[in-house]
Formats: sequence, structure tokens, C-alpha cells
Amino acid sequence: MTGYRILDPDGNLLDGARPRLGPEGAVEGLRWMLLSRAFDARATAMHRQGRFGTYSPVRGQEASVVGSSMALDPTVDWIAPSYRELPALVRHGMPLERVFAGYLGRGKAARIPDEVRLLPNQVALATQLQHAVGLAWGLALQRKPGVVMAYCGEGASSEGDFHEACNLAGVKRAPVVFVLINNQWAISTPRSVQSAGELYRRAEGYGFPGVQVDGNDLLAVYEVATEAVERARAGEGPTLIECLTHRQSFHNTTDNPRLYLPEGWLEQAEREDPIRRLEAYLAAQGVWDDGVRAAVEAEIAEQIEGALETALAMPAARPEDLFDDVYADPPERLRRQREELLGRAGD
Amino acid sequence: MTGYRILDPDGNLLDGARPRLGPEGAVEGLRWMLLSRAFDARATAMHRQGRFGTYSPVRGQEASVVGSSMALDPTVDWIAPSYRELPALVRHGMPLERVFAGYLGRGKAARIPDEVRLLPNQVALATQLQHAVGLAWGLALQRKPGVVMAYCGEGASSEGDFHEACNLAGVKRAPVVFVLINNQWAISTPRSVQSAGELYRRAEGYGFPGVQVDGNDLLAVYEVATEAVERARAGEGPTLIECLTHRQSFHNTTDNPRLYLPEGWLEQAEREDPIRRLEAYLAAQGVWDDGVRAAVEAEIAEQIEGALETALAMPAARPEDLFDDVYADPPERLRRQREELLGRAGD
Amino acid sequence: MAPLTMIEAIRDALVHEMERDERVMVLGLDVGRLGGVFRATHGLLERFGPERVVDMPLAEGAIIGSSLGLALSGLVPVPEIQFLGFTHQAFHQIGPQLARYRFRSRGRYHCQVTIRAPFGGGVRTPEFHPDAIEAQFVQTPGIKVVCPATPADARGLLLSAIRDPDPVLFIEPQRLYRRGREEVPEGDATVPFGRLRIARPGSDLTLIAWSAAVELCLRAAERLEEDGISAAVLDLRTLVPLDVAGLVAEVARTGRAVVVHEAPLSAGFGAEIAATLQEECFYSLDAPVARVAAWDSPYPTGPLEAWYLPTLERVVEAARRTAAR
Amino acid sequence: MAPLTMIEAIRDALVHEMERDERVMVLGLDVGRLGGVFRATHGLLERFGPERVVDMPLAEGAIIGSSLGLALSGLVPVPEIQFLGFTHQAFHQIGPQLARYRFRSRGRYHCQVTIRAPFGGGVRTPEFHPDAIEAQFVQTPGIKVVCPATPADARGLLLSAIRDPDPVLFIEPQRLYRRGREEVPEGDATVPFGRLRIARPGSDLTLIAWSAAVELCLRAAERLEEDGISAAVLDLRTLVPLDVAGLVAEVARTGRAVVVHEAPLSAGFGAEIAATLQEECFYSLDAPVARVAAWDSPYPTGPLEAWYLPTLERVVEAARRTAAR
Ligand SMILES: Cc1ncc(C[n+]2csc(CCOP(=O)(O)OP(=O)(O)O)c2C)c(N)n1
Ligand SMILES: Cc1ncc(C[n+]2csc(CCOP(=O)(O)OP(=O)(O)O)c2C)c(N)n1
Ligand SMILES: [Mg+2]
Ligand SMILES: [Mg+2]
Repeated sequence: MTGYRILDPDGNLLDGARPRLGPEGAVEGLRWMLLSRAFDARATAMHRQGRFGTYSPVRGQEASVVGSSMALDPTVDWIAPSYRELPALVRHGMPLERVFAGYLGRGKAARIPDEVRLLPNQVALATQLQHAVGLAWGLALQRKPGVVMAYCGEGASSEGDFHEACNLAGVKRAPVVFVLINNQWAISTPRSVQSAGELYRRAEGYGFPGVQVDGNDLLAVYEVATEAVERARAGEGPTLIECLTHRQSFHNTTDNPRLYLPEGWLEQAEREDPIRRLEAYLAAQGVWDDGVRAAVEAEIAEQIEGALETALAMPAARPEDLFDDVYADPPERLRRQREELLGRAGD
Repeated sequence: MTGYRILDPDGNLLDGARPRLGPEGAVEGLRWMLLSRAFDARATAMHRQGRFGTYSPVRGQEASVVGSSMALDPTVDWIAPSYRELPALVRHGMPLERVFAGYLGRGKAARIPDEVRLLPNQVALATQLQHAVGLAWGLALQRKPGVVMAYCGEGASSEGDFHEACNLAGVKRAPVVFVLINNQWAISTPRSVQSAGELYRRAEGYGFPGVQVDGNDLLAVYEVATEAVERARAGEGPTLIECLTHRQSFHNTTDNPRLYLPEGWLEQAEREDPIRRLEAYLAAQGVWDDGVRAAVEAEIAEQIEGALETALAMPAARPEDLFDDVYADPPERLRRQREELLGRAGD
Repeated sequence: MAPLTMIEAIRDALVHEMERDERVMVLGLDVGRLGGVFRATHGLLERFGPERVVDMPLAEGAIIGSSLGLALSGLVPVPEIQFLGFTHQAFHQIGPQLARYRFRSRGRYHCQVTIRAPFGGGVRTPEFHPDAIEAQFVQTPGIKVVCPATPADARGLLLSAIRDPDPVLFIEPQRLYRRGREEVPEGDATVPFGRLRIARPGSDLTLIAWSAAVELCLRAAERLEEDGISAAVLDLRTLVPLDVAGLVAEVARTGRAVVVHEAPLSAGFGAEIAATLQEECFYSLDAPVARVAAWDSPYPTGPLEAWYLPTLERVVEAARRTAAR
Repeated sequence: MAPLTMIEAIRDALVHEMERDERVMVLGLDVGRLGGVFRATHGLLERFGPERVVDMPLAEGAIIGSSLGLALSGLVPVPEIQFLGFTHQAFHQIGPQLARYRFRSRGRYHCQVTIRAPFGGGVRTPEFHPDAIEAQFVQTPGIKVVCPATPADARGLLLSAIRDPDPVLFIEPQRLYRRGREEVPEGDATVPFGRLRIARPGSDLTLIAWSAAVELCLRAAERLEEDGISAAVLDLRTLVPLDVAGLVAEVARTGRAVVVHEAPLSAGFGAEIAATLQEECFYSLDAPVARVAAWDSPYPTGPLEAWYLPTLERVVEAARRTAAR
């Protein structure tokens, strides 16, 4: 079971496949995937040094995240992320230095810019799906353009919020695309514990299409996502996309997968690596080789280090941050608490 | 769309149909259905006199409730009800006088007897499905016999608890049968607002079978439920049964459906009345006529009046009831509160 | 305007805001065709159409969660939860989501959402329908908690709630929905948050309440007058923001206070009032702040509620005891 | 037994109860193969097998709701909710269901279920992980709320919790999981509910806390000693049942009290303590009961938590102020 596929694991085009994403687009996608992997490494290193908060690497699932988000138009469409979609956020307009600022605990510096159509990362699993549906429905009610892409994991799909959100989306034919990234693990819990059913088939019960796609195949994910976005844009309602992929790394920087990964699982997963696969394909297309790769990687390294440096120069969190965004018009008691702390913090 | 059927609306056997429930069983079922309808009338009258709490009539959906519960063996199986399954509870062993005692506000007198395998009525929609799955799974873990039948409405099926419970049941292959009574209404909210999908098809997504049945056909419901109970008993896991039926009455005694029922809806529903249908069938089988009916109705009336009289003689609720079943070992503060009230109540 | 019942005042506020601001919409269970189980939204569907008056699938989490998203899209949703007890099904979408979205997004987003929900006892409703769980929402910073006790306040506070850029939980005492009528100011007559109402002046003792318990306290004050005790009655109106200054000024004057609420005693909002008063006017208190509340047991069904809820006798007795110390 | 950390003491209690009573089972997210994100259930799967140590689908409502059903079937489930903040996802299955099932069924059923959940700040966890929402559960009659502050109490109270025929919410301060070791009584040494622990005797003033704040109060007491103030420290151990008699006896002796907690101030459990004390020992109080708590804002992430949580300085200052009044 692999889901819909365009490329085989070695990067060969399947017979008769005609990718919708051209070589240029695919190279752009590859670049986002490489950036993602480089960010993972940098963030993990920063965490090990005690300078970064908890981080959840994207490693292994880059094609799912990048391929789906490339179907969006950042000037009208929205993303409702979970916490493992870094390259999608950056492609959508979130400045890399602000992402860094967030993990560095820089407070307000990490704020999403006003013009970026992005919801904040969500830690409470599946809750964001409900927000995404409301947002999509609200856009449609106001005849505003825009499709909302909402991400969740296969673990999160067991939550009641998943059901309520999908069901409402179906009823309202909301312009939302649910991207369920089935990376086989929810921390230490394997896919088999999450459900006895096929996850993409749940969509039928909500009255909209569900698709299972090889989440390690950028071209396939892009195509499926583009079709879903087109449907949503045309007023035809939601789609559920299940991306079959692998979490090639720890759950987050506090996790140790050696405690629970079965022998050989990681090696098997790495054999299906989405970057390797796409590189092989693009090499065969004649648009990628070690030289290009080295140049792109150097550029990415520079971009990442530059953003990190910018972030490090951003203002630190301040005690005021505890109070300033709780209410527009804070209760008197909170004002007094603020004064109490600032008097103290100023000491 | 009618779901699986054995009898047509006029009570004729469909071609080739061979009912699993024989004439004797069908008469028994009819008797429960008539009892249910008589209870509805009595309870509604009592409410109108201000002597009864809120009551939700079963009217219209008797075949769904009775047909499903007749698949159970009360000596080993369990029922996790919602609040509109009166005849199922009584058939399962709940004494009618205790049901009356509950609606009369008689406190402890309404307690489910220790030997009756029945959970209390549940007002918080769909929460009982989670309990039912835990109970079924727990029975299986202890190698105890017993299947759990859990009821909910099509409205309740939009709640997150429905999803979480079904999904867990699938994973644990718990011996549970979900009976979703789709009576087309959740108070004033029509079926079309609840979901854009077919409700029984959700089961596929949880990895177990879903069946849609004509909920006005006792024979069909009985057959489908019996198969589901057999599967559960054999360790083959859960089933979702969607009974298509009609709520022929108000939501409950505080509701006024004239405010929202479309013209003609009720008349249409009454044409599919499950009692009429079964009576026609049994008359054709030669086991039912006006004489039998009159005798059965007289017997039921006597049974109901007797139970009501017994209930009226049961001890009234006492202030102690507020405290005695909160904890086995109540906190000191609650003990003091009890003393405070009883001192006062004794005045 | 002709005198209105509370339910009429609420409906009038909804109509007024929907006329005034086309972003305002209502959504919930049975709010459309039926006009709500209490008729709060009666006639709205006909007037504003099905895009602004929305019957929702039966899922409280979706009602609140999608309201959050609707607010992000630029609308002003006023979701109704059929009974406050069923906010529990959406608890994870209220305190940790709706209330915190401004904070989480560092001010990038805010949620102009007013959740309306009836609650409270005395009308023999089924389980969960009367549960008074308001204190649980005071522990979830970012949301305001508003609880009118009169038709005029219901209208004025609801206008303020809908216009507030932040989420508001607006809880309505079902027992008082049709209890009586009063003159209700028209138009844009908002009632501000965080200012308590002196429902009745008095000099010996202060009774403190919100929602339906205000009416109980007024009756108790009348009874106390017969004993020669002059009891003031304060209606808090909003629990968040809490009018600490107003409370302190009033109680410092009498030196004696009794808080009355329908929620169970332990960790009820009465505890916050008593704690605040002893902190803020310790030296003016001549007696401990007394609390009269429901017992620490679940809300019962049927006739038991008469013994469960605070009664006139219990309030009067606590007041007498407090006055005598 | 060798000295144990709190997490070891908890594990030891689980093993002890699972050995003693074969009905006991644990279930939750990642409790099996991984042994829990904090290793509380480490080794249990290997020892007791997958029917008694169960990795669950990711749904808190199902973890609690099915635990209720498992209890009805005759088992004794000990569900783990990965972090207390995620009990919100199961709120509707805790207060209105688990806690009330005995009451609703008029005593026919009871739910012997212990929910374990880590919480509390100071370890820079992501959002929701530190939320101190214990007071919300005190408002849901039928459940007990237990919050150990030491390894010995963690073991002894957990034994009591698992054996209690009624539901218990057992909340564990993640900050103290591995903070230190102490001698922990072995075997069936239960610690009873409803009896506070005098963590440190003192004569001038009483500091009152539970869970991780006890340790903060002990540090504050040391600092106060340098000023010549003798501060007692009380560890409540259980919020429900609350040891009112013990509290009153201790505070009546010193006449001065400060309550410290990690939850936001408003409607936190500190309010209940202050309200109770002023009710029960009004005439022995020489100063108002002070509260030191987190601010009325959501729990922040990153470095902000150092300014959010009650600090040693704030506790000491409140104590000094209280002692000087
Ligand atoms: C409601 C809720 N419950 C529990 C957690 C703790 N938790 C964080 S991530 C995670 C696993 C999520 O798995 P999945 O949804 O598959 O996403 P993935 O991490 O694989 O991307 C868990 C249990 C949480 N954040 N929110
Ligand atoms: C969680 C919850 N939300 C709302 C309600 C209020 N309520 C009671 S019955 C009902 C409609 C239920 O419809 P359905 O599930 O179809 O069952 P039916 O009444 O048709 O048997 C509603 C909304 C409730 N009891 N519980
Ligand atoms: Mg996953
Ligand atoms: Mg229905």
C-alpha cells in the first residue's frame, strides 16, 4: 500500500505518468525540502546547546509538507498548521528569522507578519482543524477568495475534533483541504494502534473525497493537493488527503526513538527518502547534479545562518509580554498585576 | 433510500425474504412496541399534569429499539442507552415501576436493580458510546461473556465522542454493537444538517462493518442486530447499525414540532409506521387480529397502571439522596453539609 | 420600548447588533427554524437569512472551534451553546483556544466571539442543563465572563459583549428568562463591563450575587428588613472583569458580607469574592464573609433541587448570623 | 528500599498495585513500549503484558470514557493523561461523567479509576504542558483531587488513590519528578486522603501549598528564618478532601497565612483556602490571608515562565508583609 504515485522509490516515472509539476517547480520543491532538512539539523544542534526550545523535525516527510503547500497561492490562501510543517510556513511567507525567533523564545519578534495568511503553530492536536473549517467557511460566506489548508498527523486524527471538523466541513462545503500526514508514528505509538480503518476512507462518511497518496513523492502530493485546492476554489468543498510517509527522526528533541522503533524500521524508511527520490528523478531530467546540489546547499546554509543571526539580534522577550496580548482591554486586576511585576522586574 | 428491508411498508414480505424472527418472536416484539406506545401516552399525560419530569417519546421508532434489543440475551449482554429506548430497557429487565419512579422523581426507588445489565440513561449525547466500548473491551479482557449494545441518535453521531468511541472499538475489536437511530431530527435540526455523508458508511473508516436498515421494519432490524451480536460474541468486533426511522412525536415534552416540521412530513412518517406494518404482516400470518390486539392492549394497560400505582407508593426522594451517592467515603466537608441540611430538612 | 422580559431583551440585542454590523452572525443548535429552545433567536432566520443564522451539526466543539475560525475570517460570531453544562464538550476549544488565541499569536489575531449559554436551576430541567460552572471559566485567562440578572442588563451587557474584540462567555439564567418585564433602554445603550450594580442599597450588611441569585438576595433583603436589618444587594454583572474597587467600597461601608451562588461551595466563585474581600478590606470586616452555595454534590434532578439550591431561609439565616457577629 | 525519586516512587506504586490486584491496568498515550514520556510506566509492559499496559489511540476522551466503562466491567484502570492540560479534551468525560456516575446511577455503579497526569512549570515545556488547572476539578463533585509533593507521598497517596472506590485525579509535578531522592516506605504503606502534612513547623506564620509549590515554600521559610521569621509550611496533599480541621488548627496557632500556587490568581484554589480560613478562624487571624500565584494570563512559553510563576522573592515578600501586619 503506497497510495497514488508518480515516481517509484528510485525516482523513475511510473509508466504513463505525466507530472503536473514541471522540472522548474520540482527543483523549487527540492530546494524547500533541502532547506527544511538543513533547518532540522540547525534547530536540533541549537536545542542540544540549550539555546532552542523543543523542536519537531520534518525529516522524512518533506515531500508531503512541501508538495501540498506548493498548491497554495500565498496571496489568497491560508495555512492552519500543526507543528511539523516548517517549510510550508516559510514558503507561505513566514520569515525564517521569525521562525528562529520563536524557537529562541524571543517573544513578540516571532509574531506572524500581518500580511501572511498563516495561523500560529498548534500544540493541542487536531484543534486547529476546527479553526480551519470556520475560517474557510467564513471566507466563503464573505465571498472572499482563499482556500485553507489544514495539517494534522495520523495520531491527531483519532481525536474527536478531527471528526467534528471534517463533518462540519462537509456540511458547509467549506473550501478547506485536510492534509493528514501519516508518518506511521505518534510519539511511540504506531499507526496500527491509531485505527483499524484506512484513514483516507473516513472522508466518504463525511460526504467528500478522500485520497491516499505516496507522501514521499513530491510530484504525486503536488498533483493531488492541486486538484483538491482547485475543487475547493471552485466551491466544490473539502478533500481529505492522507500522505503516507515516515518520520525519519525523533518525535521531538526530548524523544528517544531507540526505545521503541522496531529493528530495521528506520533503514526501511530511509530507503524511501523523498529527497533522494526527487534528486534521482531530476538528475534523470538533466536539471540536477552534484554541482547544482552543492550550490543550492551553500545558498541554503547562508540563508539559514543569516536568518539565525538576524533572529539573535532581535529583542528578547520582556515581562510585559505576559500581559499585553491577553485582552485588548485588560481587567483592572490584570493591570495591577502588570504593575506589580514591572515594578519588580524593573528592580 | 430505505436500507435493508424484509417487509414493505404495507407489511408484505419482500420477494424471497425469509425472516429470522418467527411469528412468535414477532408477536412478542409487537407487544413491546405497543407497550412502548402506551407508555408514551401515559408519560405525556402525566407530564401535562405536572406530575412527571421531561419525557422523550419513542413513538415511530419502536421497531428500531425493540428489534435491536431483542437480539440481546439479558443474562449476559448489556445496554448503554441514550434516553429514548424505553422498551429496550424494560425488555432487558428494568422493572417498569422503577422507570415510572424515575420520571416521578422518586430518587433511589428508580435505581437499576443489581442484576440488570443496564447503564443509566444518558443525557450528554454520545458520551455513553465511550463507556460502552470500555465496558465491552473490559468484558473481553476478563473473558467474560457479553455483548454491549449502545444507542445514539443521528444528531449525537456528530459529536467527537462518537468518533473516538467507534475508532477505539475498531482497534480493540470490542464486542459492541452501535445502534444509531436516525429518526431524521435532532430537536428541530434535520438530518441534512448533521452530515453530508451516509452515516453507516463511517464504519468503514474504523475498520468494521456498517449496515443501513429500514428502522421501521422489526424483522429487518432484528436480523441485522442478531448478526451483529453474533459477530461480537464470536470475537469479530463491532458493527454500526443505522436504523432509518422517524420521530413521530415531539422531541420531548417541552418541544413543539409544529414550529419546524415541514408540511406533510408527519403524515408521510405515519404512513411508514412500524406498528401498522408489523400488524399487517402478522395478520397475514394469521396470528394477529383485532381481538388479539384488544386483549394485548388491555393487558398492557393493566401492566402500566399497575406499575404506575406501585411507583406512586414508592418512597419519595429524600434530602439525604443529595449526599449519599456522591462518594463511598465522603469528604468531611460534605458530611458537614449533609448534617446542616438534614438538621434543617428535619425542622 | 415596551417593557421586556429577559429573553425578549436578549433577542432585541441580537437583532440590534445584526442590524448594526453585518459581520454579526448567530450559530448553534436549533437557533434557526426553531428560534432556539428558549426562543432567544426567534425570527432571526427569517430576518437575516441562513448565512447569518445557522443551525449547526450537533457538536459543541465544532460550534466553538469554527466560531474561532469565523472570527479570524473577519466575522463576528455569536454562538449559542444550548446549555452551559454542554460547554464541557467544547472546553478544550474555549479556555485553551478561543481565550488564548490573541496571546498565542502574539497579538496578530483576536477572537471577537460571544458565547451565549443558559444555565441555572429552579426549573426542573434534566441533568447538565442547570449546572453552574462559571468559576471554571474564570480560571482560563483571556475570556470575559458576563452574567446579567435583569432584562435591561441582559440587553446592555450583550451589546458590550458582541462589540468586545475579545471572547466573552455570556451566561443567562433560564429561571429569569420570562420571570418579569422591565423598561429596557433602547438603541446603543451598552452596559460597561467591570462595574457592579447596587441592586438595593443597605447599611448593615452586603449581599453579593450574580445572575439568578441576585433575585434571591433581593427577596432575602426584604425579609431581613422585617428583622430591622438593612441589607444591600450587589449584582456583580461580570465576574471577569471583576469590580474589585466597587466591591471593596461597598463592603467596607457595611463591614459584613454574604456571597450567594448556585454553584457548589468548594472552589466556587464565592471563594474568590471572600478571598478578595478579606485581602482588600480586612480591617473593615466585622465578621467573616459568609458563603451560601449549593452543596458539594452534583446537581440533582427532580424535586431534590429544592434542597440543593441556596434557599431564602439559608440566605436569611447566614445574613442574620453575619449581622449578629 | 533504596531512596527513590518521585517518578521511581510512582512506578513502584504502580507495580505494587498491579502485583497485588490483577484488576489494575494502566492505559494512555505511549505508556507501553516507551514507558510513558516521563518513564512512569517503564518496564510495565514487559512485566504485565499488553492487556494490562495499553497504548491507546490518541484521544483523551476515549482514554477517560473507556476507563469508565472498564471500571464498570470490574477492572481498575489507571489512565494516564500525558499532561494535565490535555484533560481539557476529556473534560466532558471527567466532571460530568466519571465523577457523577455513582450519583447518576443512584449508587448502582461506581468508578474505581485513578487518572494520573503530570503538570506544573519550571521545565520550559511547550504550551498546555504546564497548565495548573486543578481548581477546575474541585468544582466537579464526585472526584477526589490528589497532589503529592514528595516521593514518599507520591507512592503512599497513589496506593490510596488506586484503592479508592471513587475516581481520583492524581496530579504530579513534573518539575519534581527527578529533583531528589528520599526514603520511601515500602509495601502497603498508604498515605490517607484529607490529612495535610506539616512539611516544616513554624510559629510566626503559615505558608500553605501543594505539589511543587511546597518546595518553593520550604525555600522561602529558610530565607524567612534569616529574617527571624519562623514560618511553618503546610502541604495540603489532597484538595478534595480538604483537611479543613488541620488547616484551621495550624493557622489559628500562627494567626497569619500565605497560600502559594502555580495557577493564575483568580478563582485558583488559593481563593478557597483564603475563604475557608477567614470563615473558620476569623477571630484568630491577625492579618489577611495572602495569595501568591501566577498572573491572570495564559501560561507562557520560553523564558517568560520565570516571570510568570510565583518566585521565591514574591513568596518571601508576601510573608514579610503578612508577618508585619
Ligand atoms: C490533545 C493533545 N494530546 C496529547 C498531546 C501530546 N502529543 C504531542 S505530539 C503527539 C503525537 C502526535 O502524533 P501525530 O498526530 O501523528 O503527529 P506527528 O507528531 O507524527 O507529526 C502527542 C501525543 C498533544 N500535544 N495534544
Ligand atoms: C452534549 C449535548 N449537547 C446538547 C444536548 C441537548 N440535546 C438534547 S437531545 C438533543 C438532540 C439529539 O438528537 P439525536 O441525537 O438525533 O437523538 P433523538 O433526540 O433524535 O433521539 C439535543 C441537542 C445534549 N443533551 N447533550
Ligand atoms: Mg504521526
Ligand atoms: Mg435524531
